[in-house]
Amino acid sequence: MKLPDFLLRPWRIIAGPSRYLSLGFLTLGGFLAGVMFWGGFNTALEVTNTEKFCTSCHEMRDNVFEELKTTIHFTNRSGVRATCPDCHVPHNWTDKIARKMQASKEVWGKIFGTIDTRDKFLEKRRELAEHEWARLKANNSLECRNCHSAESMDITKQGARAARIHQQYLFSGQRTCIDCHKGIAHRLPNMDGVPPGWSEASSDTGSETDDPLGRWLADATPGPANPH
Amino acid sequence: MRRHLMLALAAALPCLVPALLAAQGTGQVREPFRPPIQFTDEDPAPPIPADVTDDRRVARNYPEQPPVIPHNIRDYQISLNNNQCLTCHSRQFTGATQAPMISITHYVDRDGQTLGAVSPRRYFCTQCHVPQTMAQPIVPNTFKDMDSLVSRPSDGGDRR
Amino acid sequence: MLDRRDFIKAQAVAAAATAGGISLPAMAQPSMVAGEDAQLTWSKAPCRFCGTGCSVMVATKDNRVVATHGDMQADVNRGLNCVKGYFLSKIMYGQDRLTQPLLRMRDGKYHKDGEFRPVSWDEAFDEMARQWKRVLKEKGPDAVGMFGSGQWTIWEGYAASKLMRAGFRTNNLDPNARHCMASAAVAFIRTFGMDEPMGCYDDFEHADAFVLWGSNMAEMHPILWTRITDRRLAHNHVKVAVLSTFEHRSFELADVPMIFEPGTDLAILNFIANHIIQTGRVNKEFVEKHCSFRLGQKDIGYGLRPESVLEVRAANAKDPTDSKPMSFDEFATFVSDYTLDKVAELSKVPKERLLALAEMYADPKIKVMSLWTMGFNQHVRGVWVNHMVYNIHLLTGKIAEPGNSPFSLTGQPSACGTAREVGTFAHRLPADMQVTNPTHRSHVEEGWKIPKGLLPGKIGYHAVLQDRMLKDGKLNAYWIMVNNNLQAAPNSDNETYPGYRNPENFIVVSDAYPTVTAAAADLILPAAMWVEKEGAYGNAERRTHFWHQLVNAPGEARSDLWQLMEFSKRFTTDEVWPKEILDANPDFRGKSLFDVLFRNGNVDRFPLSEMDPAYENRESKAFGFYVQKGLFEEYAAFGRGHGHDLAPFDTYHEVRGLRWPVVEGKETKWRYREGLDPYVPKGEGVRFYGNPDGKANLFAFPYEPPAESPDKDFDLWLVTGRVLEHWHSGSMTMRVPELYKAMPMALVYMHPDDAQSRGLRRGSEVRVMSRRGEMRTRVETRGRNRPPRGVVFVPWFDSARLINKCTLDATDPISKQTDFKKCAVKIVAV
Amino acid sequence: MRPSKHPDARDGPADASAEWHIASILVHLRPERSPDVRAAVAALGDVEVHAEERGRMVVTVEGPHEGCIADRMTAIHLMPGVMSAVMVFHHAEPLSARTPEEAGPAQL
Repeated sequence: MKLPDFLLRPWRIIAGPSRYLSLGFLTLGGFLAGVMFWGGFNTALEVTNTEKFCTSCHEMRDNVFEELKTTIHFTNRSGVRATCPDCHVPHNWTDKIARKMQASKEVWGKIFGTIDTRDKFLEKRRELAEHEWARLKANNSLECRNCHSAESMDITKQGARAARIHQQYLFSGQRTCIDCHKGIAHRLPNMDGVPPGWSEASSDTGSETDDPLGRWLADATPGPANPH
Repeated sequence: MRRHLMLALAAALPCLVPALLAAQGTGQVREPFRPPIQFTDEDPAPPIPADVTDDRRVARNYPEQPPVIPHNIRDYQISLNNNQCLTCHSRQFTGATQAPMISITHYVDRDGQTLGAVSPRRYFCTQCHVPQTMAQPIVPNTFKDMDSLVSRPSDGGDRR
Repeated sequence: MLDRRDFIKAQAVAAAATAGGISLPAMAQPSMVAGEDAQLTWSKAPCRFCGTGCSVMVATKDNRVVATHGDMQADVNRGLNCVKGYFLSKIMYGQDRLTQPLLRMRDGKYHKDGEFRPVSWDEAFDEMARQWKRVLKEKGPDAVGMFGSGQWTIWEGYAASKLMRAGFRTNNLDPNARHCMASAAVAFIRTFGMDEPMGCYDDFEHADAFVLWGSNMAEMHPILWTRITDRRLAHNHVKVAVLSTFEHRSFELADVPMIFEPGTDLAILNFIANHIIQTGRVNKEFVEKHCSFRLGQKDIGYGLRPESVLEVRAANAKDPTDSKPMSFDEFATFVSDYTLDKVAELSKVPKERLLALAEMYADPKIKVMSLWTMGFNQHVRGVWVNHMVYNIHLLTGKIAEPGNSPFSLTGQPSACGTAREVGTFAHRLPADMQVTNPTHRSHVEEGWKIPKGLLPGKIGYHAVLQDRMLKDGKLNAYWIMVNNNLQAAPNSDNETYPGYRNPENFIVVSDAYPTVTAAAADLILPAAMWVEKEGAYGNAERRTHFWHQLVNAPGEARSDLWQLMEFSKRFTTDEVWPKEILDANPDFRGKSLFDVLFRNGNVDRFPLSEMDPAYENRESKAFGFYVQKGLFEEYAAFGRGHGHDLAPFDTYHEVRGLRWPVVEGKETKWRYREGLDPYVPKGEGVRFYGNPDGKANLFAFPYEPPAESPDKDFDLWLVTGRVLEHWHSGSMTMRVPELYKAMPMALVYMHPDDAQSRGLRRGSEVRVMSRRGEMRTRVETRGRNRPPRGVVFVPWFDSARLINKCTLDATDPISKQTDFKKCAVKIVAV
Repeated sequence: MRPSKHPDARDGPADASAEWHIASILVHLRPERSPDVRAAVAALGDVEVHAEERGRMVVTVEGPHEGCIADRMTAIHLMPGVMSAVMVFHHAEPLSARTPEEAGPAQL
């Protein structure tokens, strides 16, 4: 069966030998073009992987970045700082590309202004937080462990409380960082129904349970997501 | 850390000396009396004192004095959304965290009725419980609690 | 045999038993109590600190306070205290407690620049009397003054008012409540004809929405904050709105948080009034029946010295209190140009937040409680902004009923009870009477049994004017009681300190601790504190509460009441009263002021036998009659029958305070509403009986900018204020180790980016400099207060970091209250 | 108050022999379960029941260091029938005879 003409012609160009260009040019030129493309692609990729880029949107700058400025990940004894990509973009390449593609949802959000005012952001804060909690729960807080490795943790330098809890839950593998350290960098959303990491409820079914362990106030019904 | 302590002590010295001078105790006044602080003093600002985070409980001066917080509470969020103190100190978590449970008085509401969980009026812990810093008080306090006042040896009536 | 260990175990059991509310069965009793020396006596007393007025139980032993706890039976706090309240038992035991009068002397005689030497009370009062008489002879009563306090007990303020007005014939008596509640008091009188709120704390348990106007209640009124938290967290329809020029702890409970540009609260309030009118939610029937409208004077200056450029440029600086009637429609057009867009742009508050706030007031179904203190009162338009919040409550009729309550919180424990109700302001007489009103003066002269025409009619020097007159040498004999004004007054480097050290002046300070003010005085008188004297306070909800003397003051410290009355013995009427009055009333001739003012048949009416034998009372034993009861009953006579009724003296020692007017033994929770307030006749529904026509006045005022705004030289707003752990200038709380270690020094709280752009970081030592002065401190970028860019906050509790050297002495021209919340500074590394 | 140690220096539980700790604990229990709660408490040793009324019991614990007091408190807390056990009073002093002044807590 004969392919239609408009397909055949490009196939002939591709499959046939080059009439004018030399083999050297094609091979070396292709190689160099590949290198150029790959360098350019990754440079562009890395430009979008900086804090300056993330906070160029006021949604990020005036909300979560503002909240980060007083926390320990921004200012601490040793000056070792975490920028947005360190926690929110996976470091190894394949996951990074997957996350970059997923980021198109964020571009959509920017264009249609899903969180362009403080109140809109506060409405969605719980949902956005849960995305990150779930991601970190799934990869066993990989982004935390990129800098804080349990093996190199010297618990004699920690407070007595911290040392005991890390031994009991972290080193034993029962919990991962995000189970207990929610809200370490940004303000917490409405935490109704989210139990603290060290309670039994959070061990089996992941962070979202209907058990009202997170509710400790007498006779107060959980309110709507309160903007804060 | 040691440097902090030395600096704090050095800075506090100029105020301490007159205060000691002015320490009249109960009756007699040192001549001439020199007040501890003058309007025109322009002493340098000592560095911000470090927090006390050694987890050692400080005894209370009397039963209902709220205990001070012996651990670090930097960036702890107590708000409409979450109460980080209660995530360790409320009844159901003390087993896992070994944190002392909040006193039973916090379960009593305005009308004296004991509730099943924390009474909402006690929600903001830092209104009564405060952390401490390494700063040493400039003016000592001669408060005596009820035990030390009564610790005279008993009159030994019963010779059993 | 009960050894020490068993005794401590018994003590442990007793503590747990009291905490659990268990009564120990008799058989366990002996094992707990080692003998009578372990016996604690518990008595009630109001807390010594803020205007909330919590009640505490105080345990004393061997003439010392050994413990306190929250008083379960008091409605205000129901067993709770804040961290300061829980450490009340330590405030009297700072080691450097003043115990002897100290006079500046050189070669055995008083000298302005001499060193402080201990003297006896007689030597102290002799020197004081000599100075007072010298000044009275040279310059007359206008050169004598006193700076009192909202922490005076009711009778101390009353005795001081009698001594100054009837004794020395001057109105130069002003309380430090001028810095705290003057704007609120003046706005109350101009709106309702009577001072003090019409609601009470019970509104907390009824309201559906709370709006905090520049008030950080989480730190400044902690127990009232627990009642708001209780209400908010137990009912999810309840909403809390918090407005402030910087983010603070009260934002943790805020459903509608708003950071606004300093001074634009005027515009926001006008917008809310406009919103209520435009959306047709005005309570027409209420407004017609109970409200009248007035157009206030605009461009009234900033209360600076007359020669300053802002005063000269102001059109109506001479008569700021003028106003003329207007109709509702004129009022509507007046506020109509405060549209949502304009106000959002001016105040920098997002539109949806402004609308959410306006709806809380406009929606008739929402019961709203507005709360404010220094954010509104310490404001160059403090009276205006108080009027505007009453406007929006009156337009919607949401007033004087459970839950609907514009509530002016009070800073000091007795700014209401003493300064405003007793009338220790330069323009006030007891029970809301004014010094300029001849009928009021003669009514008081009758009550005090003093000659006709004795009381001076000229308004005396107010707080800031006193400092200026001291500096200019027009005020030369000055007595400061129960306050630390050199640390509290604005622009202290240029006005207050030069005034105190002016060689022509003789400055006396009565205080319990050697404060910065005492150090700059010429004579220091040691004062008794809190439960070392019988006292009475009046809190923010018109609740008068008493306490007995529980312990004796150390050394020769005496209460302010004793000092005032003892000092009055040093003068005879011939030395202080004009000849024509003495000629017209010969039988007053040759009498001592003590006899005329305090042994006048009223104050000495009650013998010592009426005192409660269980408690010491040094003043009454010193003067031979029940002084406190006499003063109180003479004072209460002015208010009874005029809507300021106080209960009989002895009742107050039994109950945990009563909210006046107390008619037939029943306290009044809500005023001006039929059925709730006995003074509202049947059938009226609501009557603002303070005004002759029974109507409340709504005032229309425009937005006007603050006195000093940031510019290129001084590029930051400075806001000053308090912190939870310390009371005012820290003279008591900085001497409590736990409170000092919790908050040891005053830092400058600023935004991290502001610090970075100046090359600063957390912990950098800096100078906070204004056009008037500077102070040194450290930068804090992640503290409890998080200012936006362009604003810094510095608390004023630290006697070694005097931020009031930088503040501006601009005041509200009507109330003369200083604006401590807005001036321009720059921050420079040291 | 004990001189404040260098914050990084972690010391183990205070050396066991020198100190005597006493604490009183308020226990909330179901009134109907009080007999077996009393028995369980008595079984702990170094623990004494002092008073009981309408579901609340006052218990004192003595021991060489606060670790054992905390263990006993948690043990009581987790007993069946006990709703909560809360420490109200805690006092420590070295075993050697010390003058009363030193014994007072939080003396400067």
